[in-house]
Amino acid sequence: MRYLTREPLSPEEWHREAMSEHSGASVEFLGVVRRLENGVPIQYLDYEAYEPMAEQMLERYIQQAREQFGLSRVYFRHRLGRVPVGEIAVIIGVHAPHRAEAFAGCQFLLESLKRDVPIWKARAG
Amino acid sequence: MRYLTREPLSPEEWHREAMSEHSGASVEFLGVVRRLENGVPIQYLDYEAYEPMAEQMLERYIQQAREQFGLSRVYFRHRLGRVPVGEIAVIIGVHAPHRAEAFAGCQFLLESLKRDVPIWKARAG
Amino acid sequence: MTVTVLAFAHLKTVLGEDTLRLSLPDGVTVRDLINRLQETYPGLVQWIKSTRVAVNCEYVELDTVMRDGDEVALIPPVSGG
Amino acid sequence: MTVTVLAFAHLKTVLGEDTLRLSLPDGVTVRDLINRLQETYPGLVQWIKSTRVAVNCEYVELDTVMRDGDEVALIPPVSGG
Repeated sequence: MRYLTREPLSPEEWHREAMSEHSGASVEFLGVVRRLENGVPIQYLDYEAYEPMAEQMLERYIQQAREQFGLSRVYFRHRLGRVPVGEIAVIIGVHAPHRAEAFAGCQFLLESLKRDVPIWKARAG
Repeated sequence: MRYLTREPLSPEEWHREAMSEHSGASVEFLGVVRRLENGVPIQYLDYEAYEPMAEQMLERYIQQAREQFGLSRVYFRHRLGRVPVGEIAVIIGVHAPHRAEAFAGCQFLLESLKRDVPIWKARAG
Repeated sequence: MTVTVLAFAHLKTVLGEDTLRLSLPDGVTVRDLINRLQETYPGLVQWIKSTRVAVNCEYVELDTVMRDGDEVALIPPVSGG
Repeated sequence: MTVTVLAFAHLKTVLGEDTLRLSLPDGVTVRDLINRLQETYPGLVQWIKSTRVAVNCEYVELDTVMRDGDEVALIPPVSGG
């Protein structure tokens, strides 16, 4: 698996990525499990995925984002399994020449994930 | 000076900031000096500011962003003086309950900076 | 022909399993398969409007004709991120 | 009364300094001051349309009346970030 993992996520790997000299903008999104899920206090969320399809769709969306927004670099990781409150469920990082493309590219990937990629919050506990 | 500095910027201080349990989204923008400025290769940009006014405006915009987008935390730093190619000129980091407010809050601060805050690229060299 | 049906999230509970193997006549469409599943699993009916179908990891329309060996996934509204 | 005028970015070159101290009659507006500066520094004329004015760290309209001790800043288009 390239974009999905059952290990805890940290943005450090992404932070070590060098930026191209033609990139002037870096945008990073972190999605973190909140204490309240639909108003109810929880300890964790369990994520599941249809893994081969999710990986294939992510690969395709990332390629599309690179071309459409001129992204020089993309980092995408989604954690599966049990994710405790306060820990990272998803990281999306992009580098682009200018700020508008960087924000648009990062948001495109996040909205595509939320709309189409077969990953579910299977259980809260 | 609170938001302006003549020292090199690193997002590490921001990365160490704990997230509230009610925040599910973190968005970070880094603006970096590019090799080409208006098509011409450069080694650095020199930034200058009308410092007291810039600090006061940033304080006000950050307060407005906190209220308008429900941001639980904001980090803003702009470097002044000589900034070599590849180094960070500005960092804007925000935490918010949901992704939409996090992106909107970060972009509001960046657009406010670009439009109104008295900071200039005084020289390229 | 034989197809594999995969269920995810709450649809696993509805079907009682996460994987079914079904023998179907040739020429059957995704719509035919869904109708047959709703007959066998009446609990599926209330969820089917919000369910998308993927065949071999691609979202498909209901009139797609299935082939031997296809992997058909029932995809409830996704909630990643 | 006396006001201080601050120039930034390329306007420092136009005025030849980054700080001017000017004695003005009471009741003078920002517009009056700008007109007077354009007479003294003709190089300013081509830039004045894109220049905003701040008094004591706040952007102001041209009909703002100045007071003794005001700090007036000539703010060319900003380019931070």
